[in-house]
Amino acid sequence: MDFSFTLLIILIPLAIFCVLGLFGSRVKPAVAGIAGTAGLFIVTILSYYTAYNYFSMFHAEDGYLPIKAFSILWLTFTDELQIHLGVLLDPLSVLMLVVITTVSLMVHIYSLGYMKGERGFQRYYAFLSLFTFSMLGLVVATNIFQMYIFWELVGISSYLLIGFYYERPAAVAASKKAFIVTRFADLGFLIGILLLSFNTGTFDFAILTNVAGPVIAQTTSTVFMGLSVTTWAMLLIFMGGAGKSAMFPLHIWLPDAMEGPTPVSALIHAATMVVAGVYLVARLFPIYALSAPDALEVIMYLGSFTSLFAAVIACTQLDIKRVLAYSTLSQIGYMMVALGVSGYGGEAGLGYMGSLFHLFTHAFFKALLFLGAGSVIHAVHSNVMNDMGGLRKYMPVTHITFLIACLTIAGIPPLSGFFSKDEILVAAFEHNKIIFAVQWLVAGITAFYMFRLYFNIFWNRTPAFEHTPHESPATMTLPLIFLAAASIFAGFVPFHELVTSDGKTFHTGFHWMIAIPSVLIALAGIGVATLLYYKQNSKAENIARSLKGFYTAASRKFYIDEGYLYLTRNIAFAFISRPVAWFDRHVVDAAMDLIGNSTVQLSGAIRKIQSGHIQLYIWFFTSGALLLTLIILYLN
Amino acid sequence: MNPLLFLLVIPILTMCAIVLTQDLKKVRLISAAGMSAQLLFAFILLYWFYQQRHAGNTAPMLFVSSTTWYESFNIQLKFGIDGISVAMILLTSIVTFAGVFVSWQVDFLRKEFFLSLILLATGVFGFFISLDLFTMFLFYELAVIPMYLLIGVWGTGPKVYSAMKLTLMLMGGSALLLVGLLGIYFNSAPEGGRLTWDLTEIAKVNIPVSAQLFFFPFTFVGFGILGALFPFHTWSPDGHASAPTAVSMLHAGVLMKLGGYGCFRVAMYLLPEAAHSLAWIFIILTTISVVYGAFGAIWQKDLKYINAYSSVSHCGLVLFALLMMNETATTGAFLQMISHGLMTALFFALIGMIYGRTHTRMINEMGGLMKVIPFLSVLYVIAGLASIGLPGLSGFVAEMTIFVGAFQNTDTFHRIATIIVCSSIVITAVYILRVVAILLLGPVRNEQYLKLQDAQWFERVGGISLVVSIAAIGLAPLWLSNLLREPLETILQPFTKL
Amino acid sequence: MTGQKIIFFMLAASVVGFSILSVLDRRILRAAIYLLFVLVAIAGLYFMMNYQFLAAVQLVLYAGGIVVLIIFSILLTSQINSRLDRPKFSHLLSGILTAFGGIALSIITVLQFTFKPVQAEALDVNMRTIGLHLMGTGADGYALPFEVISILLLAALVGTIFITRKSSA
Amino acid sequence: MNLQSEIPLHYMIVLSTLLFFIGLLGVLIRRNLITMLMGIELMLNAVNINFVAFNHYLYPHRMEGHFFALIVTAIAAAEAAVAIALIINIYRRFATVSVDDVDELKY
Amino acid sequence: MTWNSLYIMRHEVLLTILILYQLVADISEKNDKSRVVHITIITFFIVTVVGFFPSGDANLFGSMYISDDLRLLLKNILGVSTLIVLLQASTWLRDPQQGARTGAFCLSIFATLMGMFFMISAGNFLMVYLGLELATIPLTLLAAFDKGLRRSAEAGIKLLMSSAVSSAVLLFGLSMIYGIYGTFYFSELALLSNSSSLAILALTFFLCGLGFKLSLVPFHFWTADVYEGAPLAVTTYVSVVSKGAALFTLMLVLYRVFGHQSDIWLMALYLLSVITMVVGNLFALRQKNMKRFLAFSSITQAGFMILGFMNTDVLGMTTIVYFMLIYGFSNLAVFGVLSIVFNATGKEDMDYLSGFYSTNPRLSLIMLVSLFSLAGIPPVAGFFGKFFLFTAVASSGMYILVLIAVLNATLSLYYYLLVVKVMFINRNELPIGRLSSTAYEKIAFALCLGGVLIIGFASSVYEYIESVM
Repeated sequence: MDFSFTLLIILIPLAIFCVLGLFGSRVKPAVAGIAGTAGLFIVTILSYYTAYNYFSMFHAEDGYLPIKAFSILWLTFTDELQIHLGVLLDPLSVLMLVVITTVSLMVHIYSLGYMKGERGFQRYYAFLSLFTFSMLGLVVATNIFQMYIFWELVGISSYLLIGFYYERPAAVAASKKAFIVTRFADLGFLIGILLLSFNTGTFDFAILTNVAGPVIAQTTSTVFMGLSVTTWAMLLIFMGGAGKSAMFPLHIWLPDAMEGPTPVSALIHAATMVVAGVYLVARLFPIYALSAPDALEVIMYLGSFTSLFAAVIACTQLDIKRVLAYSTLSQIGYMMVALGVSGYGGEAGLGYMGSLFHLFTHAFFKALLFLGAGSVIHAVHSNVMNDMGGLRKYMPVTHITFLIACLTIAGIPPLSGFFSKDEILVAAFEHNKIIFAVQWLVAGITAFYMFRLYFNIFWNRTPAFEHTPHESPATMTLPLIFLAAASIFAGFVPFHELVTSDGKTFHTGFHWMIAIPSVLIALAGIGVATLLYYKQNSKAENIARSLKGFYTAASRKFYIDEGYLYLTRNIAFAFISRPVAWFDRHVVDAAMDLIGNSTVQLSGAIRKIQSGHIQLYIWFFTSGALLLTLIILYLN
Repeated sequence: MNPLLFLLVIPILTMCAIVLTQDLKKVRLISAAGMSAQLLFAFILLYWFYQQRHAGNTAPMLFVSSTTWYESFNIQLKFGIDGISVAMILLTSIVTFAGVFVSWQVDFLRKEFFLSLILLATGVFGFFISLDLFTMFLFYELAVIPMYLLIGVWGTGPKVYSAMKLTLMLMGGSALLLVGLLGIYFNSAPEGGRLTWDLTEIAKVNIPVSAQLFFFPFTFVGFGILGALFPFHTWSPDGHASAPTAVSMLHAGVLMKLGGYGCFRVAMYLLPEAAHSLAWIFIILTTISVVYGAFGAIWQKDLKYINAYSSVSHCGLVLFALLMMNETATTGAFLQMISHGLMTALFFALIGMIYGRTHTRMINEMGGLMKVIPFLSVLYVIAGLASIGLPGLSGFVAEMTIFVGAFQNTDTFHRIATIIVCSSIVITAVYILRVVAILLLGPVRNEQYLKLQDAQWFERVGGISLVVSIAAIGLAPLWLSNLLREPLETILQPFTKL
Repeated sequence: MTGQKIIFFMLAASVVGFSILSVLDRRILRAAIYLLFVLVAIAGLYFMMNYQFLAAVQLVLYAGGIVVLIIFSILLTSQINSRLDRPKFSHLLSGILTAFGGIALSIITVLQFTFKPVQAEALDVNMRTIGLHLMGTGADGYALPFEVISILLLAALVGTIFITRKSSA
Repeated sequence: MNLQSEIPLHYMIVLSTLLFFIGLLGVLIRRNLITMLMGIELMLNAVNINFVAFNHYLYPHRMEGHFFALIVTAIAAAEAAVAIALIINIYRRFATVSVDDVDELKY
Repeated sequence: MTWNSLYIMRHEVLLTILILYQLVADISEKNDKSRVVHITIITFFIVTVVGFFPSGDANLFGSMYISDDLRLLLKNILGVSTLIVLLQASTWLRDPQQGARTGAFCLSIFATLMGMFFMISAGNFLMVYLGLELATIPLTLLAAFDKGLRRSAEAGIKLLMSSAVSSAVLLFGLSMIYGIYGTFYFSELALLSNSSSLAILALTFFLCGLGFKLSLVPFHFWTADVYEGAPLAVTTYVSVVSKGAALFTLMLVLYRVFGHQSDIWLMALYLLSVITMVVGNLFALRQKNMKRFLAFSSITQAGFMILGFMNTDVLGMTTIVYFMLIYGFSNLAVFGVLSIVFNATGKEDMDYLSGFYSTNPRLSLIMLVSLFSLAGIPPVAGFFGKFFLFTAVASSGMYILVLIAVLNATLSLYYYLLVVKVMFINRNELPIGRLSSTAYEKIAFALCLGGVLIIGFASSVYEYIESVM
């Protein structure tokens, strides 16, 4: 069938953005909100429709083929290197469509309540639409350059949304940081694209990821510093992904990004944008798997380390949004690991499948967590755990949904998180035992810090609220409920029949040997958390004190930010930019001035020759004449 | 008569009208009308151009007309345009148009101001349409010299110093240029025949390489100085800082483009072998100026200085791309010229408007303007995003084309240079966001700014006309890039041979 | 050593000697007198080369005219036998250097050169030929210069009068 | 009688050259306008000697040198007259004819 | 002598008549000179016009006097310039308490002009020398014309002394030339050639003599002092007309007489032009007195002029004449403005011009245009003049010289812009009041501006000059 209508999925948000951006200030806030939400509702319907049609088009057995629903030429570089803008439909992109539109819709609805009465409500919705537009454009990209284009757009819209409260210096700083860090990563991405496209002569995914195609078939002859050029290219491209997905060491922007409105964090920094890196790797997976395995190794170790590292930090944070942010890091780490351990095709592609499966489920439960946290914050007007506690009485819906989310992320069967995490662990186990061990441990830590969070919010001591918190309005609770449902049932989606590394479905059994230990460690984590935080007590402090240095280090995020700060402020600025500015003024410019001034000085110096004495003049005349004669005689 | 002459006639008529009119109110109306007509005609010209092309006229230059001027030197009044010139003319007319509106509130010696402004524009138009080196040079100097009065009389700060410095450095540049041009002229008929100033004729003959090697540096540096080639760029910060708004716009937006255009049209086009063998020197210089300008911009406090340094960086990118000597990079270079022209014009316009309100250009004295003057601030952000290279705005298209083009040269030297240049996109982001953060965002630093009023209608006209063109190029770049690409095939012939 | 030689050397010696004296003597009136001697000696040289007319002009115009003029002006502007202050050493030095340099240069170049006299018989210089030439308008006719000089003298005359006249203003 | 055999041309030229530069010396070192004038007269006379000598020794078939000398003499006279006038003018304004004092226009 | 020959010599003849008229007028008209001035100017205008009538080539007085289209053109250029000078001087001449000067002034002017005419159409070095003296001696008197002023007297004596020495040197050179070649007639000299060191010495001395009139460095020292000391009209006259005459004479002699010895004078002029441009610029850089300023600027311009000699062919001569023409108009315009200012205020300092534009826009625009023309800025004629000169230099492959010259042009732009700055940019609470200009001055300005603005674009001018070479 004809999928060209999918173009609307991208265009509608764009239209909303333009309308709200230009005329938003003219209309009433409510109108803008409704309009945005309505528009996105349509988009969501459309994407579901697309998904349904797409998956029902093929028979699962003989696999899914990519469909280029739409494509126009946008810019020509060289005869073969051309940018097309288009819509590519394959399981991966369809999956992402569904995820993004769903979460985005939820956030839209949620924001109606959450952002009520905020200054610049219209602007907020305009930006949301802009983001949705760019994210959708990113996932349906038909070629890597289109992806880069929307990649940048996503970055900028995230910048705008983080800095939504532009009068708050912290928000401004955070948005700046986010943009610059990701921009730095994108530099790698760009160079990677340039390398890849120059070597392969194309941007198009269809050609790039064609297993039988020339790109993968060609054994990259040129080797640079021990690695093949393709490997370099893929590593650089992954750098971009790492930036967006906040992999260590480019993760620093994500926690700060929590300065933005909470729904934004839910949408961008939990569910959608931050997984763009995963999406990128998945999109180019054939190349990684077949012609740049070294790069894949790097991805695996990086992901694994990040997940552990983030989990540890998460245990120490007090700001609930930051806890969630670090947990996001850790979960994305999981996905990366899964990709890293995966092979191409059939059973080998289990990791790939698991990764995307986890992306899918994670989107729901992490969004849920954030929105729940948002609702809490909305109630108590604070992000810090210490101001919370015992909220279960006041806001039951939030409480229940939050609990579900925590269980899901902890990987308690039969919630969705369990299944997706299970796949990943299996894949890791088959590929690399150490990695498996790490991820298994991380699972426990995850459970621990999530329930630490949970108990600190909803149980524990009840502080004195200045005004009693109350349950959030329906506009906020409905999305919570929906997402809760989603995170319960998402696990039963037959993923291995839908999204696999080679588009062909494969059969995966259930691995008791992996599942049971993972559940056990999760329960263990929960248990510890219960012990420490169910009731108010000093055990936690004791433990923290007992491993003082490590604890403070962790709570200070291992001083990474300070390091970067030093690097930028004291190296880049003080040692390059300032000297350059000085050099330009006092050397280059001074040289130019010197020429002028010295001329004037010289003229001042020789003026005295014109002394006013006739005889001197005559002397100059005659001796000049004689001298000239001499010179000419000499020259002849 | 040749339709191109309208490009000269319209401004000249406008100037006459300004001279003749008596009341000062009318002056700006007249100039606005004139420049609007010019803009309109530029678009008509574009239309005619396409018409001709579609009619299958494949001549490298269209609307060519030549009348002998100085028989004994074989100087001709030869005019003609190809895609590149058309694009440049469009750019110029847009910027001039905006410039007139932005300087709506000039009231000191208003008549003279608009006269010299339009005179400057006339010089630029003449430069872009002339195919005869002599005429080209004439218009080149004609465009440079009104700058002195414009800065000196209507400028701010150390205007006399800056004006003198700018004029002398540019004239020094044209001094070198003159030597180069004379050299080209006297080598334009190596195997006998009539010497000629005619670009297209000279391009046909191949000038002896020894001569090329001698004259290429003169020509390239001569134009390069106007293109803010490191280390001859220092006129730019001071000049821009002191110049009145519209002048900064025209100068950074259009005049600096003359440099790049000339470097390509004269230096490289006529002296290909030398260009090819000396390119490495200038690649180093331009690479330096790209990064150097960006880093220089980070530390500045004065809005205009920031913008001047970023111009150094961007124009360095232009020259760099030209020196890559392949179709893509060259297209990118011209895209960058146009994009930077519009962008920086917008920047200077906004800076002028902000300065007109706050009476300071020091970013650390301002802050939180977004709350006070949202319209201007939003435009400023857009300009900033354009110069960061955000997709959907012109900057992205240009830079990407340049990078891809530059990447076509496979040897390590070019690769390293390219990667260094690429890194500028990060540095650019740093200083742009720094400015945006300090200047526009955050709390309002100074209470009395709270009662500033937002843009007036003429400011809106000026600003919007620029933003629209930036966005237009950014969203649908294909027509422009094809327009620029189509003549390059033939022009770059010699380089592909090498 | 014929008579002519003797006469020539006497004249030459007097020319050089007196000129040096007139240049160096610090009593200005004497200097003027020495100048007179020089001029007369030069007239003698003209006689030797039997350009009697020129010699006569030399005597009349220079000795009779200019020197007298100079003496008058000296009397007007300064007392008789008032001694001039001696020249500054630096001036003296530089002047002498230049002078000797010039002498050396010119004499060397002149001596290097070999003059070739024409092989045509000389026309005898008498008043008639002089007159014919002076009034001639054809080849070798000097009517035009003659007229021009008259204009020059006229202009000089008028101007001089204007300058020296006690100005009413 | 022929002079050529007796006294070679070079004698004359050397003589005139000496005279010329002595005159120049006078112009250069005397501090008095009038004596400078005298120096100039010497120079002109030197030149005249040249003309006449050349005419008589080398080109006796024409009288160009002779007449040139004649005209130079006349012009010298005019020049002298004008010079005297100007000197007197100076004397009126500056009350001196010393060169050193006539240096108000400078730099 | 026939009527025809009188017609051929009409410039000189008519000037003689004018001179005689001055004598008569000086005696008859005692107090009120304005009628004399009117009549003089009108008649001289007629003379100038008559000068433009064509007359074929001719050699008179046994080819002691040559007349052809080129020489006619040169004379006419000088004639027109002189006319402009007179027009500009008219106010100064008519000013009553200066009454007595008119006759003497005009007479001397005409005498010098006549001398220059003779220099130009000389066919014999005797005539060159005569013309030179005739053009110099009355000039010294003119320089001393402001009888009330010490500086004027000083200017006069300085000019006389140094020019006397210079003409003596020139004569020395001439005498050597006579010794070598045995003739003064151009027609005969043009056939002879000699490359002995004596010939070089002779030629160089001759060059120095003319270089003095042209005020080339190091023969230029008199220039500034005389320009400053002399009355403004005289300064104008010296800076344009007598410079032009010297240049033209030099050109005619070098190209037409010593054309086959070009290698000698080429070298000499190369050196002279470089040093002249540089030194002239350096001196001009800091001048505050407009007259001195223009003196040094004119020295620099002289340096540019002799660039043209680097091409020993028609191109060279053409560019020289062309440049001189443009320079004349530009310089005259500048002096015109100054004379109006001077007549009104008696001030010559640059600073007095500050804020001039606010009160006298027209005059300052004229000044602006002509200064740009001097600096060689398009679209005014000066640009073309300079450009073609450089072309001439480049045509003989001397690109280094071109570079030096162009850089000097840039440097000169600096101080021309200084004047512009003073007039346009400097603020001044009490600038010079609104000045009115008489009809004569208006005509003068019209002529100058016409020249400055049109010559460049009307290529026919250049081509005409080229055709008469």
